Order: sequence, then C-alpha cells, then structure tokens
Amino acid sequence: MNTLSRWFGRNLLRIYAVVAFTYLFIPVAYTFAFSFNDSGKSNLIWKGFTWANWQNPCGAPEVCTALGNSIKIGLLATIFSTILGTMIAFAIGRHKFKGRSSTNLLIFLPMATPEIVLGASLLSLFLVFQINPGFWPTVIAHVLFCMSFVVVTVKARIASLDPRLEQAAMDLYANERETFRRVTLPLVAPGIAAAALLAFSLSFDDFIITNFNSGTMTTFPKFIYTSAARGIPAQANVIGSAMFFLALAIVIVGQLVTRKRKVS
Amino acid sequence: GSGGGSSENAIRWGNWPLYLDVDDSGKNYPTLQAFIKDSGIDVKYLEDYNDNDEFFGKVQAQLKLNKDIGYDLVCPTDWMAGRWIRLGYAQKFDSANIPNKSNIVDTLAAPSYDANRDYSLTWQGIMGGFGWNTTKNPKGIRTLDDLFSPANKGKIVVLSEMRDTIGIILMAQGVNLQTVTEAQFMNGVDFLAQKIADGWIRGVKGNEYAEDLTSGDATAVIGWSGDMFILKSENEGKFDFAIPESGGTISGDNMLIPSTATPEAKANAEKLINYYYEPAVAAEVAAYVNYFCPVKGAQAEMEKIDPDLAASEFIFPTAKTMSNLSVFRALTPTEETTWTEAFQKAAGN
Amino acid sequence: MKKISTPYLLLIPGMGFLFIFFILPLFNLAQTSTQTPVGGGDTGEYEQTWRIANYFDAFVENREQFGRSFLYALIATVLALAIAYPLAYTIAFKGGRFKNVMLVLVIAPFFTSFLLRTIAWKQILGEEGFVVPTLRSLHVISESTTLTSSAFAVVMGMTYNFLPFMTLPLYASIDRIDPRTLEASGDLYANGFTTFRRVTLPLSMPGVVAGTLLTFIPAAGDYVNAAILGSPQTKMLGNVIESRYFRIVDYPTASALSFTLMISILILVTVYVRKAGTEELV
Amino acid sequence: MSDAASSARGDLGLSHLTKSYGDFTAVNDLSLIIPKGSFFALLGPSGCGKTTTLRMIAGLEEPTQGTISLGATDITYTKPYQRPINTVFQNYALFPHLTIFENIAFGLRRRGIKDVDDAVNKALDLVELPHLAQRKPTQLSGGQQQRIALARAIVNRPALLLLDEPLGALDLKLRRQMQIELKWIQKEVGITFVHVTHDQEEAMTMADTIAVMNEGEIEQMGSPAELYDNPKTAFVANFLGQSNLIKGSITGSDGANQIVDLFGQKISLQKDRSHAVDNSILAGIRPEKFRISRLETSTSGNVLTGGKIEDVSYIGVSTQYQVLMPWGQELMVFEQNDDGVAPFSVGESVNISWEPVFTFALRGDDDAEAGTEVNPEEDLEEE
Amino acid sequence: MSDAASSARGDLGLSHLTKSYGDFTAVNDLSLIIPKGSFFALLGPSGCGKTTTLRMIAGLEEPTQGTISLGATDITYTKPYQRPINTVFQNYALFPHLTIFENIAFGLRRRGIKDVDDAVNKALDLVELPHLAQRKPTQLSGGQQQRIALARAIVNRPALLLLDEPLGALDLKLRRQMQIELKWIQKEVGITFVHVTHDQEEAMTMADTIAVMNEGEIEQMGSPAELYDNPKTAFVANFLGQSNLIKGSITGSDGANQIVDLFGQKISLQKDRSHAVDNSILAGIRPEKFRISRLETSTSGNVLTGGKIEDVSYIGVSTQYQVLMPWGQELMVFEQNDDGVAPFSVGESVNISWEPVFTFALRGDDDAEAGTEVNPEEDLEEE
Ligand SMILES: Nc1ncnc2c1ncn2[C@@H]1O[C@H](COP(=O)(O)OP(=O)(O)OP(=O)(O)O)[C@@H](O)[C@H]1O
Ligand SMILES: Nc1ncnc2c1ncn2[C@@H]1O[C@H](COP(=O)(O)OP(=O)(O)OP(=O)(O)O)[C@@H](O)[C@H]1O
Ligand SMILES: NCCCCNCCCN
Ligand SMILES: [Mg+2]
Ligand SMILES: [Mg+2]
Repeated sequence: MNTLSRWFGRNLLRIYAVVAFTYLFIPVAYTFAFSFNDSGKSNLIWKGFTWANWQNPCGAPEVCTALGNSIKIGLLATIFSTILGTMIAFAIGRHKFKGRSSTNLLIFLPMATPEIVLGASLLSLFLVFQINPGFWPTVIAHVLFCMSFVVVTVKARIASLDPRLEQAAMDLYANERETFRRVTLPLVAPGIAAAALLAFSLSFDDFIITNFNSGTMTTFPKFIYTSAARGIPAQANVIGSAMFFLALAIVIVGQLVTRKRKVS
Repeated sequence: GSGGGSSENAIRWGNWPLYLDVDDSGKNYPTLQAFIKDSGIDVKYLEDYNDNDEFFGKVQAQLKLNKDIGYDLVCPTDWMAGRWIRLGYAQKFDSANIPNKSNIVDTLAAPSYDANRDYSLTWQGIMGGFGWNTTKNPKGIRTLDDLFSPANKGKIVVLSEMRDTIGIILMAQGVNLQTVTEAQFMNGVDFLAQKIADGWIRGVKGNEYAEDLTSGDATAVIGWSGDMFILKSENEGKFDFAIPESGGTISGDNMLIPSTATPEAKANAEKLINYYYEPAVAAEVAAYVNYFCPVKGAQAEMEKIDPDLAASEFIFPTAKTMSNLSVFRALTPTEETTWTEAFQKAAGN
Repeated sequence: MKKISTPYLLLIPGMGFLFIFFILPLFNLAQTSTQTPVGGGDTGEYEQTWRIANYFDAFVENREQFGRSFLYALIATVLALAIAYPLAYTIAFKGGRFKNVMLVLVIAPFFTSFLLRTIAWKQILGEEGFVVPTLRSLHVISESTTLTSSAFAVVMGMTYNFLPFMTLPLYASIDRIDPRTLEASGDLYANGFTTFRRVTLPLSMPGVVAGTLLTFIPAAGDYVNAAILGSPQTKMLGNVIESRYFRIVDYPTASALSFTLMISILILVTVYVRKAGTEELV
Repeated sequence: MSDAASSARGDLGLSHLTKSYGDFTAVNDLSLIIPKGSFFALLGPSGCGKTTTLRMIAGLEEPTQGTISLGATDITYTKPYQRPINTVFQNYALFPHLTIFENIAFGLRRRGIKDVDDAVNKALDLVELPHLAQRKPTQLSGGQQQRIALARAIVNRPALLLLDEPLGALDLKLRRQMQIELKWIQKEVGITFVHVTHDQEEAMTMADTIAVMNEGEIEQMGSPAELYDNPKTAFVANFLGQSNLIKGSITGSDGANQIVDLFGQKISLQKDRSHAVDNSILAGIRPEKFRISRLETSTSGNVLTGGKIEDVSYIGVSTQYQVLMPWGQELMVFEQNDDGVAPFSVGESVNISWEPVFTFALRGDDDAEAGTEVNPEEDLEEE
Repeated sequence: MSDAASSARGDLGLSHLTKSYGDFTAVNDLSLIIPKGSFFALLGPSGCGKTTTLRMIAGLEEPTQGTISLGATDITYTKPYQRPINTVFQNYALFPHLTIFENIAFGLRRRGIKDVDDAVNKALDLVELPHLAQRKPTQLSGGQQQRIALARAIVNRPALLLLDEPLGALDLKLRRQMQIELKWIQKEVGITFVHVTHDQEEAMTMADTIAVMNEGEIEQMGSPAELYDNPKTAFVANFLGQSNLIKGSITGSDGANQIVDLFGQKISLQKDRSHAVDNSILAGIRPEKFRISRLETSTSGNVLTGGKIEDVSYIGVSTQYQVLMPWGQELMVFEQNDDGVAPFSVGESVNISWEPVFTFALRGDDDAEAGTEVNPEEDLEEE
C-alpha cells in the first residue's frame, strides 16, 4: 500500500503525461482506424475492414498531388523561414541595437494577425503586382507566418544560453565566427531544429492562408477541406496516418542513431 | 485572358460535388473519360464549387484584374451566372462549336439573365425541398411544421443557398417568389433567425448537409433533389426527399466560360459543353446525379438505361410537378447585397 | 564607406521580407477598410472615400461574434494552459532520454492534418460516435443534448488544436530552469505546490506568456473550428470576416473587422504582457 | 511543514547507504551515526562522494540502497520539504528571480512566518551583506553569493544543517569570522551540523567529529585530535595534515614502548599508538614535531642522524625544510619563526629529533603515498 | 590567432582602470604593472573587485575608464580571442555540450592545431583526471569541474594566464600538488600568472608579487615577505595573516631604533619599519613572533608584562593563546607544539616577549580593526 502510493506519487506526472497524450492522439487514432474503412465514397460510417486504402494510397483523385505540393511547400517554407528567422533571432537575442524593440514588435505582429487577415491582405498584394496565386505565392505566405514562430523559438533558446560560455570560447581563441560555430550554434541547435520542425508542421497543416493564395493548386489540407463536402476519401486518412508515423519514425531513428554514436 | 495556367488542349472544370456520374470504385467519371478519350482534350475535374458566394468571393479579385482564376469552365447557379454575365466575367459562346445547344428544354431556353443562352447553358436543374432520415421521421416531411417537429430539434440543417432556404420558408408563408418584397423577405429571414436562436437548427451549410445526414448529425434538412436521391439509393432507403406541399424551389446551375480562359481553352470547353448536351450523355449523367435533366431527348435515352428513372418526376418533371416549383425572382444588385447580408447575419455570419 | 554592423546585416533579409509581404499588404488593407461600394455592392467594386464610420458599423453589427471570439479564445487558452503545463513540465524534468520523442509526439498530430483531426472530433462527438450514445444511456446528457454544433465543441476543438502551441513554448522555458533551484526550494520547506507557485511558475513565466499568446491570438481569429464543430449560434469573428470576404465580397467591412480584431488583440496583449511582467513581447 | 520541522528530532543515522550512477559507485555502503547537536565534518578528496552523501541526507537524491533515519523516523523516502533539514549548496542555487532579501526569506515564508524582516536582516548582518538586500543574485560576486546561500539556510534554524563547502569562496579573514558565527549558532540553537570542507583547519577547530572519506567509503572517524595524533591509515595520516612515514620494523619492547628500527637507527614508540598487525610498520611523525639541530648540538628523545638540508622555504609563520636522510627519503620539517635566529641553509648537515610520544605506527604494507595525491589508476574501476 | 598569441609579449600594464555598475564602482582607478613571466597574486576580501579586474584583462568586460596594455600594445579594446590570454573562470564555464576531452582541446583546435591528443592527455594527467575524458561536465563533482577548467586554460600555454580561485574547490593535498604543478609550468614555460586566491599560504608560497585589493583599490603591493613583515596599513596587516596592533607613541630614539611607549611599557622599533607620520603609532607584532613565558622565566628583547592567559586552543601544528594585557587588549600568540611541554593554561599569569626586529609601525590613526572583518558600513557608499 505504502509502496503503491509512493509509486503513484513518484509517477503522478508520468501518468498525467500518458493521459494528456491520449487526449492528443484520440482523433489521430480515429483517423488511423478509419483508414481501414471499406468506405466507398464517404468515410463517415464504419462499413468493414479493408487493406485496400493502404495498398493504393493515391487511389483517390488528386490526393497524392495535393500531398506532394504540401511537402514541397513545407520544405521550402521551412528552409527559408528557418534561415531568415534564425538570423533575426540572433540579431535580437545577441545584440543591442537601435530599433530593437520595434523590431521585436514587427516580428510579433504577424503572429498577432489572424490568419484570415494575413491571407487576404497578401492575396490582394499579389494581385496588385499581377502575380497569380499558386505555388510560389503560397511558399511566400508560409515563410511569412512561419518566420515569426522560428524567431520566437530560437530567441528563447538563445536567451537561455549562459553568456559566460561564449566568453570562455572567446577567451580560448575562438573568434566571433568560431565561437558561433563551436559553442553558440551547437547549444542553440536544438532550438533551431525545434523551430524548423514547427515551421514544417505549421506549413504542412495550414489551410486558411493557403486557401487564399494557392489559386487552383491543391494542398493536402485544401484537399480535405474541399472533399469534406462530398465525403473525405479513406485515402486521406491513410496519408494523414502515414505522415504521422513517418514523423515519429524519423525522430525515433534519429534518436537511436545519436545514442549509438554516443555509446561507441 | 492573360497568363493562362491551362496548357494546350487541357481544360480545368470547377463543379459542385456529387454532380457527375461516378463508377462503382468512386474514382472514375465514365462520361468524362469517354470525352477525354475521344476528343484528346485533357480535362481536370475539380469538385470544389461548394457554394456560389464562396466561389465568387474566391475568384472575383482575379476576374476583376483579368488574371487566370484557375478554371476554364465553372458552374454557377442562375442568379450568380447572371452576375458573372452582367459584370462581363463570362465569355460569349461560339455557337458553331455547340450545335447541341438547341437540345435545351424549352423551360430553360430563355432565362432573364441570358435570354439567348449566349453565355450559359444549364448543367442541371435543381429542386429545393425537404430531405429526411426515414427512421427518425417515419411519416416523412411535407410541411415546415413537419420539419420543425420535436424529434428533429437541434438536428436540422438548412442550405446556405439563400434562395432555396428562404424561398421554401416564404412559400410556406404564402409568399410568391416572383413578386417577393423586401419586407416579406425579411419576415422569412426573421423566421429563420428565430429558429436558429431557439436551437432548432444545427447548421446553415452548402453541400455538406449531405454528410451531416449520413453521419447522423442531421435528421432533417432543406436540401437538393439529386443529392437526396443519391443518398437514398446508397443507403437502402434510409433517406428520402419531397417537394414541400406549399411549394419547392427550382433553379439551374450553368456551364459558363470565365473571361479569363484562353481562346484555346474556350474552344475546348465549348466542345465539352456540346458533348454533355448529347441526349445519351445527358441521360447517363442524369441517371447518376438524379437532377432535373436540361436536355431534350434524354428521357428517351434514359428508357434504355433505367425505365424507372425515365419516369421520375424529379428528373423529367411533368407540368404538374413544375407547377409546384417556383423560381426566385431576379434581385437588383442592391437587393442582392442587403438581402444576402441579412441572410448571412441570421446564419451567424 | 561605413560598415553596416552585424545585427543589421542579420536583420535586413528577414525584415525586408516582412516589409514587402506583411507591412505593404497591411497598408493596402487599411486603405480598403475605408472604401465604400460602387453600385449595388455585389460586384466587389469599391472606391476610396475614407469612410472611418465603416469601423463603427462593422463593430456594432458584429459585437456578439466579437465577444464570442474573445470569450472562446480565453476559455480555450486557460484550458490549454491547464493541460499543457504539467505535460511540458513532465517532458522537461521527467522526460530523460525520451524528451525528444515526447516533444515530437506533441507536434506529430500536425502531420495528420488539423482538418482531418477536427473532422474526426466531429465524428467522435457526433450523434453516431460512441461518446454521445454512451452518455445518453448513462443519462449524463439528455436525448436532445448534442455535443457537436455547440460552444462546448468549438472550445474543445480550439483547446485541442492549439495545445501544441501552448506546450512547446512552455517546455522551452521550463526546460531552462536550473533544477538545483527547485531542489533548494524543496530544501527550504516548500512543498510541491509551493515550489511550483514560488519558483517554477515565476521562472517559467516567459513560456506562459508566449504559450498563452500563441494560443489566444490564433484562437481569437480562428473560424475553422467554429465552422466544423459549431452551429450558427457559435460563429466567431473569423467566420464573419470569412463570409464578408468570400460570400458577400464586402471587402471594406472585412478589412475593418480584420483591423479591429488585430488592434484589439494588440491592446489586450500589451496590457497582458505588462501585467505578466515580461518586457519583450514573447 | 512546521510539524515536520519540530517533530522527529534526534540523531541522524545512515545505514548501508549506497549511491551508484550506472556502473560507478559514488557512495559505497556508508554507515554512521551523527548525534543530535553535534558538529560533524566530512573531509575527503575531490570526487570522493561528499556532495552525493549530503544530497541523499537532504532528500534530493534517492539512495540506490540503504536507509537514512532522523531520531526514530526513517526518512529515506521523505520529501525534502518535509525534512527539518536545510542545505547550503556547493553551487549556491540561489533563486535568480528573487531579490537577495526574498531569497533569504523564502524558507521562513514557506513555514507561514509573516514577519520575516527581523530574521532576514539579522541573517544579512551575519554574512556582512545588509546593503545588498535588494539586488538580484547575478549582481553579486562569487563570495557574496556563497554568503547569501549560507544566510538562506541558516535563517531557518533547522534541526540539521548540511553545509557543502559553505565558505570555500571566502577569504581567510571572512572565513574565520563566519566559522565563529557558525559555531556560535550551532551551540546556541543546538543545530546538528554536517559540514563538508576542504579547509582542514576549519574542520579541526570547528568539528566535534571528523570523518575522512575516500572513494565513497569512510576511512576513519573521530575527534580532531584523535585523527590528527593517531591516524589509523596512511591515507588519513597524509590527507589530514602532513606526515613523514618511515619504513621500519619492531625489534623489541621496553615497558609501554616498542623499540623500532628505522634503517639502522633505533627509536621508541608507544604501544597504544600502533596500528601495525605484525613487525613491519610505517613509523609516522608530523613535520612540526621534528626539531632540527646542527650536528654539534645535543639532542634528546628520538633522534635520527645524518640529515642534510635540501630545501628551505619561508611561509610567514614558519619555515619548511626538506631534509634528506641517509636512506634516500626526504623528511619534511616545520620550524616556527619565533626566535629571530638565522634559519638553516641548504646543504647544512643536521640531526632530527622528536619526543617519542609523538610517534604513531601504521601497518607496514600500507601505501605510504596514499592520500598525498589522487591516484588516477585507483579511480579507474569505473567503465 | 597564433599570430596574436606569439606577438605582443611583454609586461601587462593596467592604467587608471575603472569599472562601474551604475552608481557602484567595483574597480576604482587601478594602475599597476605585472612584469612578463612573473607570478602575480591578487588578494582581497569578497566583493573587492578581483573577478572584475580579471575579466577586464581578459577582454570580457569593457572598462568604464582606463587602459590595458600588453608590452607596447594597447589591448583595451582588443577582442578576447585576439589576446594571448587564457582564463580559469571562478564559475568554471565548461561547455556543457562537449566532452571533457573536447573541452580541453577547444583552444588548441581554434588555433588550428591538428593533433591535440598528446597535449590534452597531458593536461588531463596533470589534473589527475585522465579517466574522465569522455564524460560530460554535469557528471563531474565540483572539484573535478574546477580541475577541468584549469586544464582547459593551461593546455594553451598562453602568454598570460588569469586564474580566478582556480583551486578553491580542492582539498588541501590536491591543492598543494596543483600549486607545485602550476608553479612548475609557470617557470618552465615563462607564462605570466595573475592569480586570485583566498588561500594566503598559496599566495605566499607561489607568488613573486602580491597585491592586496580593498574596495576596488590596491592597498599594497610587493613581495610576499615584504607584505608580511612590513605591512603599510592595518588592513594589509590584518588581512594577510594576523597581527597584534597596539596603540602607542614614539617617545625617543636610539640609533637606528625608536623608543615606543605602549601603555607605559617601553619597547624598541626599527626606524625603517615605521609607516607612521607622527608620534602616534600602532605597533604591530605577528602572533607567532611572540613568545610566552611564565613570570619567573627571564625574557629578552621587547617584553610586555602583566599578561593573563584567557583562552587556549589546540590546532594541530600549534596552539593559539589569547593573552589579556593590563590595558584590556587581548593579544594573540601562536606557539608551535614541538616540545611536548605542557602548554599554558587559562588563568596563568605570563609575560610576552619578542625580538625588536619583528616590530612594525603603522599610522596611529589607522583603523586597527581594518581587514579583520568586512565592515558593512564602509560598503554602504552605493545606492
Ligand atoms: N552586475 C552587477 N551589478 C552591480 N554590482 C555588481 C555586479 N557584478 C558585480 N558587482 C559588484 O562588484 C563588486 C566586485 O565584484 P567581483 O566579482 O569583482 O568581486 P570579487 O573580488 O571577485 O569577489 P569574490 O571573492 O567574492 O569572488 C562586488 O561588490 C559585486 O557585488
Ligand atoms: N551524474 C553523474 N554520473 C556519473 N558520475 C557522477 C555523477 N555525478 C557525480 N558523479 C561522480 O560521483 C563521484 C562523487 O561525486 P560528489 O559530487 O559526491 O563528489 P565530492 O566528494 O562532492 O567532490 P568535490 O569535493 O569535488 O565536490 C565523483 O567521482 C563524480 O565524478
Ligand atoms: N450536389 C450538387 C448540388 C448542386 C446544387 N447547386 C446549387 C443550386 C442552388 N439552387
Ligand atoms: Mg562536492
Ligand atoms: Mg570573484
């Protein structure tokens, strides 16, 4: 009894984490389950188990084109926003300069702007400049809203960095560049990686802004939104679940590899 | 047009969901595939026309600037087609390319917004009426009172298509849709707003109402004929549809070539329109979508496919049925704006 | 030639980008918000008349949705904070070598598109999902009570969808806390809760501020949750803006509403950030 | 909280306490009892497990094995905040978000004490930093931070105070002054102190009991004088103060004394000061016990002849000599500079003498170098 | 970089160096020259500005005023990495993401040295931690971390090495051993050391020059013996070692000596050991210079009679006595325990004597208590 309650006391938070993750994954599990639905047109009601959707994930018209677009846009948006955002984060986090607080505000504004406003105002800009909505305008829109998230994430990490470590590096003959490369960057890297991951997730999952600026190009969320009216095909569930597992797998493998490297 | 996303010999067709014949796998459109094969024109079929206002809202800025909107053929409902034509966003047909144009049924041949059918041809005719879940409404729904019966409380979905939803309410209130006044209209809107405020109505939606019926979230709707028959046949009679006793609405969705389509795309689109005006093709589409078929001679072709459907009042309505259906009168631009605003406001927007 | 100093070199590309693709469009938006329609107004044709009253009209017409947006967003933010804080804490202090995996678990749902997940909630909580029939048979809810198409569903959906935005910044700042200060607190008679209130929470305040902002702001401007999980009675300002843009093509009102929303959020945020004692916005 | 603080007073008992990090054992099967109200010092080389031991007592680290008790209560799994124990952390662990004042007030407030001003100000006075009350920890120098850590713990007057090198960053004067204050508080309030320090003088002057730790285990425990005058092992002899250890063998006995042969020269040794197990011994003499005399001077007591001054260094209070003995060993000798007489110079031939009572004897097979430096090979047991 | 490391060798010069934090001046108009190759120790109470001074020399803190030069080069605004200077930080500042090995190799790699294994392993051996090469800093004890910080700086053999209490967390034995190694390296490689320490013995044995700092300023600078035997101020006399300071006045002169009256008893004082400005003086005698004798014993040199033993404490090597003099002052006396004679006991009446040459004299208006403890009032100048 005593040991049991001690076990509970010690693991209360872990138990909580399990509950919280369960909450996060309920709809994912639902999506996964219905990826095996022998659904026909509309994947709303359980009609029986089938492998067919997984065997032919691109079976529904457009779904894989949409996925391909989403991934391409996601990667490009991640690269650009991570580079631009990290640069800004370092400027703000590591330097004192005139206009620092207004820069801060400007970075924050896109986040404070509802997506619908962002999407609509950007579209009107493109049209003024005679640029047709589509792939690149979408990439630009995504870079725009991902960048602020990158800045915030990376800046937080920079702020947590003990300045004495950089001083120690400088003291040990590392010039600004080397100090950055050997000490600052490795210590900030987890923050940058997290920011990139977040950027990709945000881009990959965005619907509202994309809806304004993508013209007739479909993306995965757009595909789901438009199919919602006539029934989302089970292939969408297949792809949603597959992406989820892919993300997990990449990270777990990455984790295992770094641990192995550490051991050897 | 300028720019033009459409490559040579390919066109992009934006249409409503559940609006084209599909084979059993749910992936192929037989009539469309036949056309692609025969004509060599590649057609990209996009089922993303969910709502007239929404679609217009999305493309109107490009139309105004004459930038490619991403479609070479679109399918707005009558009143919206009228707006496109009035604003110069539709291209005039080259009649030579559409010899089958003459196959259009007489009742649809000369609408007010396009008396000579120079810019538009009906894709399907739509009847607005009541749809319901038969287990929850065993006696069916014929009147507004049936619709607002306690069993359906909180599970009613009505169309975001203003003319259908308010039209049916107005007719139940004895109003003539050809002469409806602003006061009468606002009365109808108030009725709707009250029902929403009292928690009867779960949603004011576009074509998604069909999904809500399927999932069980909705037990009764104001919906469209064809969709309901598809649901009925796909779910072994679990759903049914009827024209209200006090009258239903009738309208048409029209094929129309946007001003931004290139000449090549326009020509190809015209070939497609012509193709779908062949009675046999039209019958094949109608056999699937179950909407009011606008093509003369299709009924005869339908006999070959499914005699039951050939006799359907909803696909090939008789004069008696037609007499219980009304067309919403054309609105002035100002009316259009204020009435839509009032309706949207009632819907919570 | 004078050398441009490092911070400016770092800022130029990103700031240039923001200027072109964010500031310019906002100016455009500001202009549009004071236009008036040409003709009937169904055409999307407007002329610049500098009609400031647009703002007043737009606000008065839609104050209900305004209130709802802020109320729902507030509730969702509080709920998300309550759920995410212990989670972030656990990951930071008990995650051990599973830290990274747990962090990815937090964002992994993004990859199953948020629309798919929201629609999944709609099904799960829908009339024929397993929750409603179970609750009905247990008489927890009445026959006529529905879980979807309700304020409950909208708030729940927002809480759910913005949870990662809350969890990640919280994690970042909790992870930064030197565990030795927590030990010192325990050593000085603070029990778990007091240590939390006196040491952990104050030290993680930047994360709380960042997380609540990243949740509240998008939630206040959201319309997809309300569209999928709500009813006409739960529409938010985002739905109105969407409908003004896409259905009524009433750009001036949409722009005015957008601006009002943005400014209100900014004012709230400024007050909040001041109160929370963080100097820099996020 | 104050319940826990007032109940459960009594002796602190560690029983078979063990802590392992993976393969590496930081603390190994440690058992000891620290009487209530005593001043207990823990000495030992860097990395021997002192901090780890304190952390287990404070409840910040869970033992791999063993139990900890306070009075009759087993507190092995009690939460840190329920233990009437406070710690001065080796790394200070001040709260960065609180002012110095609030840092010190923290424990008092947690125990529900409303009026903390007096107590806090007294603690600030005690550590000589009343003027820094409103600063934040980062604005303090190293020594100032350490003093605040001390004040923060002491202000609570706990039953048991754990001090992990609490004065290490202070200059000698301040350290001495703090020592006096600490000792005073300990006596006055009856707090039990467990004190880790590298300052042997500190341990010697302050502690009732000293434990010398080595590689996770306790080598010897006792009063300062006991440990200094009569160490049991070469490690203790060398670690605590300095010792000259000379190989020898017991050749006979003379009443309470034994006769010892050191490379051919005979000396005598009190029997009760021998820890040898057979005839082979290490004879130990502290450097300050030696007297150096020029060859012509007569010397009494134990005498070793034939020395040669190898090195002279002046360190203020005294002068240190290295004297090379005929068998090749260098002995260390301290002479206090109290007579203004010219010191010996390098190269001079001298004799060395001392009172027999100062001789102690260790096992002949003990490592004479143990404790004079960390021996990396010995640590290698891990990995 | 290796350019910078090899060029610009020479003396380190600080000129009018000042550092303020807001209103508070941490270092105040400090000027001094540290000759190339010398071992310079900086002593001073906690918070007096030692760390701040080192940080300015390293280039990690910009002086509010003043300049720093190395040889002929002004390096006041030179980047830290361009200075051939390395620092052992008081707080270690080890890189948490690198192994111990890579921490030590860091500086070498930055200077483009490819084969670092040898040098790093040697440095690890030096600090006795070769077995920890692959650990991360958080897995080390306090003393182990400090040794790695030392190894990381020393491996670079810089022209100037700044050490901020580099041995503070080490036990005595290890500290002594490290001291010897450091001294050896310093001599062998000719590095200039600037060493902050709280261990006076460390400063005395290792440094060529000691500077005593107080409240941001240097009080006295000189060789260890100079500072110890002939302090200029009460602060130095008390801070460095202990002193008995007795109020007196010069009443006459006798050749090279002055005759001083101490509360009615006459003693003599070498003229060149007086820093007094007028007849009023503080006569200083170190406690270990005193000899205590029972009243009946004859004593020579300067003698003060009428003492009474007030307190006796045994501290291993020696015994400390507090002797109460007729004018109410307690004098401190250290006697080495080398003769096995029974010590004096409390209450005994004694005389105190010492060789006149050991007397030094300070200005009579100096504060006899300065440097015995930190005086909070004096610090209050800020805020
Ligand atoms: N950021 C700061 N703001 C205000 N005062 C500061 C700041 N940093 C240091 N000080 C003050 O400057 C003085 C000198 O600090 P410094 O760290 O140089 O002392 P130190 O001589 O190294 O002391 P210690 O021996 O305790 O390490 C101290 O009194 C300290 O309180
Ligand atoms: N997390 C860890 N993983 C592995 N070994 C550890 C860890 N923490 C401490 N150790 C090892 O445990 C041993 C004891 O550490 P501890 O901190 O108790 O030493 P200590 O006696 O306090 O030393 P110091 O006087 O240097 O502070 C050390 O050898 C250290 O390297
Ligand atoms: N599933 C196709 C529905 C087409 C509805 N068109 C809108 C008609 C409005 N009266
Ligand atoms: Mg330790
Ligand atoms: Mg310091």
